[in-house]
Amino acid sequence: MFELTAQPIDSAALQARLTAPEAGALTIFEGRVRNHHLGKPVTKLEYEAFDDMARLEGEAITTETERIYPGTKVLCVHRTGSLTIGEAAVWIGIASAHRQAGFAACRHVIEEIKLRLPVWKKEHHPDGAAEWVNCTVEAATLPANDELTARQAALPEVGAAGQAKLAAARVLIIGVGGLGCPASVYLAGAGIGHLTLVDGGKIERSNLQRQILFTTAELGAPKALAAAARLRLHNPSVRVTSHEGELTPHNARALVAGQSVVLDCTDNFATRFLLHDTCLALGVPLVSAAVHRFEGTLDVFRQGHGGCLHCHGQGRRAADLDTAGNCAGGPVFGPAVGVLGVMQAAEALKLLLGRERESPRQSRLINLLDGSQLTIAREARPDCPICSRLDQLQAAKPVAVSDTSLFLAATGVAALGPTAQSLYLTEPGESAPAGVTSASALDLARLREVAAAGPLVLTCRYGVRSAALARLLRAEGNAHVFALTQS
Amino acid sequence: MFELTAQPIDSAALQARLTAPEAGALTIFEGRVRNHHLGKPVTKLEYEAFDDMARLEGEAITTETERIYPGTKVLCVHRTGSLTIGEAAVWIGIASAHRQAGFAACRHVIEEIKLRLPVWKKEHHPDGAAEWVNCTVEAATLPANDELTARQAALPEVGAAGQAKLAAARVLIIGVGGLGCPASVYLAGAGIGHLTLVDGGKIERSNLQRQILFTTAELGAPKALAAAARLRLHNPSVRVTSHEGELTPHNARALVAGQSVVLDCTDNFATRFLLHDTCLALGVPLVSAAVHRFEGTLDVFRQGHGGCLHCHGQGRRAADLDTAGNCAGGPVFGPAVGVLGVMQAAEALKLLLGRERESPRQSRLINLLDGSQLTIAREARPDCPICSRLDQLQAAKPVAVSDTSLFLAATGVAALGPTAQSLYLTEPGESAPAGVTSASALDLARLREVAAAGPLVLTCRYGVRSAALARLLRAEGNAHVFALTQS
Amino acid sequence: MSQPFRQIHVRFFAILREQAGVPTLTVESAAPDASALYAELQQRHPGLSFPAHLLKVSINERYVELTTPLAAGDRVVFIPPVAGG
Amino acid sequence: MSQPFRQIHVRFFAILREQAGVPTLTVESAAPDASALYAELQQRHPGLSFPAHLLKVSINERYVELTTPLAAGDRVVFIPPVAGG
Repeated sequence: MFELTAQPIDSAALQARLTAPEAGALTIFEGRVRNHHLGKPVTKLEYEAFDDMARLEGEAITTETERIYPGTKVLCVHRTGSLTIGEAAVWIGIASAHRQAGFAACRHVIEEIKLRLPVWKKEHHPDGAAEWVNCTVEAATLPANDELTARQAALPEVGAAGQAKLAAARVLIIGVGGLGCPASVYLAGAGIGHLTLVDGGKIERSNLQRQILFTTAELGAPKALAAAARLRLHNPSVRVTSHEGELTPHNARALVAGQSVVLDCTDNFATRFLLHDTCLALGVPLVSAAVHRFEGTLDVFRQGHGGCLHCHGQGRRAADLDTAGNCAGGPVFGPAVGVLGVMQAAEALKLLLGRERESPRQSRLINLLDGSQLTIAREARPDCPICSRLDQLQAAKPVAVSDTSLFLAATGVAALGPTAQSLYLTEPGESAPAGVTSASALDLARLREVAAAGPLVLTCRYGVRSAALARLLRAEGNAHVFALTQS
Repeated sequence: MFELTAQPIDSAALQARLTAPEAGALTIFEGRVRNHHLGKPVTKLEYEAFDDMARLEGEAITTETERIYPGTKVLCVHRTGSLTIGEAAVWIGIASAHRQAGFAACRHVIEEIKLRLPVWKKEHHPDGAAEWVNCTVEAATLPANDELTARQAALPEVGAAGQAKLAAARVLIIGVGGLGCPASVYLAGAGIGHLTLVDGGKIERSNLQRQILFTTAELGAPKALAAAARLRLHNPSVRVTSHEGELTPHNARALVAGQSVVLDCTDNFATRFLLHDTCLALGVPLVSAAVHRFEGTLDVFRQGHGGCLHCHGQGRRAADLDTAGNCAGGPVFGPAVGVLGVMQAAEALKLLLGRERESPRQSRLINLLDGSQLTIAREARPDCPICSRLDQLQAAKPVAVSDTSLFLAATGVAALGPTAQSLYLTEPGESAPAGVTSASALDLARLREVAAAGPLVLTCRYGVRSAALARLLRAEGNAHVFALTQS
Repeated sequence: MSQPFRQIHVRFFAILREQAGVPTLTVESAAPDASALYAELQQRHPGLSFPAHLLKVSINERYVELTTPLAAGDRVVFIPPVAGG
Repeated sequence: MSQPFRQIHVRFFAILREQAGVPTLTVESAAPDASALYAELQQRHPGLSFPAHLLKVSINERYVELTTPLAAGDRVVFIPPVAGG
């Protein structure tokens, strides 16, 4: 509940209204008039509100907060009129069963109030002068060369001009998990102007192993929202927008349009394909990473610069890949997603600074277990059904389906067709994931037999054996044998 | 300030004690007795305290909080005795100039109270039964195989046995800056038993670009303390000790002894040499990283496994290196320290899991600008004055000097001597750092002249040209030409 | 694509009210959107110097884009950076 | 390396007090550290069944390790999981 009042705020009376036998935590924030601001002495403050809209907006904020943090009861009162030093201008109280939700909700309300509530304050100084805070005082002190990014701007490869490019940039991050957490915090530290975070998930205890923006205090909170709050605290001059939901064929174009760079930090192929095709169609550079256990791949996809996701391993369908090779929910080495996520931030910064050079034409395979890095050229195929026919992709209307493979089919991908077989290759002593047809990697006779019978897709634990065997079988004349990779 | 009381908590009276004209934010948390806990109805709670110690520990918590969040004033009161539903058991109030520090400090106090304050509560149920919360109710639900690390323990390379090794391990991290922040948070996420953080610095605004454990709410706080607080919130089952000070010849052996692995996350050669020699002497594996702008080096040093820091580029003195090649305070690309720091965590985990294999015998050079990784064999030199004479190193007494080069000289390093010259190589259009003697990398005639005159040390921006020229000059018969590298 | 003239109700707050010298006014305008309307208002009230790119706008008590089309009878408020709390 | 017997003051709280049946006691013990002392106390007070690995220990009102050596006259408290707040 939100109220606007011209009367002094009575904290005790407000607290009493939040008493409930099931509430174990009461979290209160009071914003008071202080005797100084930005180094100048202050004698009093005048608060002016756009009453009707402030009430609507305030109510929207408290209602939204109760939805984001289930089980919280929110009461917020904002004062108007002339206030002296020490008087409360805003009072926020949260009753909740647990403290984590209380702190998170309380902070959410005050941040939103600061951002959205149509209330202005006029600051009076001892010399009789007065000025509108935020209209003049704070707007004027917005740091052009922020000390926060000074050590980066001092790089000759960045400089003041490069720093200005970063401040003007918009970066979209799809997925705020093991990759998105490190990627986004290094981008916030670098001073990107506007970050948009998209994730429909909530924070679980098993995420904390590798999702470094979160703590046990935020368990259960929406990831996009909690990450945005942390990033704003990390670098308040970065604008952070959170979108609590998944990337879908309905919202993909709207989210990608106007972005300077997009980061693919997802954990499933359906979203990966959709994001790739949307970025390709709209000409927005995409930095894509994927991790399987100790290993990861890193790709920069740019319209007209090297091969696209479909140039090699054609005809892959997201639905098939998600069955065979998706690592969402599987075992993962924390530092592997960490390294790949930070590298995504590095590639995004290089793109924004015009320093990407050769990276768009290569895939990088990084193995944290043996410490190796493999670089693979990713040339464009002149006959690629997607990137050689961009006009079709651009003309494609967003379709009302959630299965991306249908979306891809609709835009011209030659699917392998219903006769294709999929095999997971195992080594002696290794078992395949449940529900997947497998074959021994050593049983070449059987593999040749299956390959001869029709289209065949091979996959395996690290993608190395399947790639080698696919090459072998193709070299033997079986043109339709493919290996799945995760990018 | 902390107080223990058997009287009902009077929120209004406590709030009044926190009023100050310079405080713009008042953040309050009240923990109240609620009518349910873990699904059971509750009728009342009895709080029992170990009075003397609770007062000491409570005061330690509030004092520490005021140090971590400079400018905050902390008041905390904990109730004892029999409480009915709705009564406050704990009250925490923070007065601060800004809301960020207020929220962070308030949360810090309640989390530490929950963890450290010797207070116990007995829960009474409607049927007359009573039980000690945390002793029985919550202790029983303490996860043996913590869900937090479940996705890592699911790796066949880790498993329950590997996870137990990590939980039993002690890792020492020297430096909680650009490298130590990512390294420590991934180790906390991995479930290391005991982390010790050593850093004498305070958080500055220019750190936030790359020091991802900190936010604008902690500016001015001691790094080791603030990092420890964040890591405990990230994974409460990890024990975190902070040491606010630098590594010195006086404390080095005591800090390193008993550690399972040590991480070198420092930014100067004096500390690096001291740490390396101490780890070598005590037989503790060391994971060392150093970053210059966009590039970094990664080394795992282990007694008897490959070359040590002195096997190659002998006779280097920390004081000279810190003058010529130290990057503390210089320009740096955030993701470069990020990637190297996460890789240090990876190498530490591999060592603890017995999975390090070849890494101790190699140096890895990683370049975030061109995306390359170079692996260089690091063989042991049979005549290395340090690692071939370990007995001398082990027998060396810690010396009472702050200049590590003297420490090294005392342990047998053949210094280059006072006639050695040091040159920073520049390319056309590039200028050398202030106070450093430089020469054009293209002026081979002059370089030959200087090399012929006596011992010569070359350095340059990326270390590539200096290494190549040193090789060339040595091949021409100048035996005493060396190139500096950062590890 | 010239628009017909229609009545638009404008309200100013904080620094804008002081710069315009009036809290409210009703104008006859053909401005297609709020952005064009603000430019018109700056013509009429030369004191109204607050830079347009720092403004937000509400129409009928909802935040909208500066490019949202205007309709007859709309209540338009130009909102300088807010400072609640 | 047998230790001499010396006086140690022990205090119990919460569940430990209920299990031991007494709030405080002074023992003559040769236990080198708190861990050994707890094992001794479990011999004397069979009700003291709370698992040692879940305990923390304080000596003279400071948290210490279970392996910290004991000295004559030490005030030792075995601290079950705490529940402040």
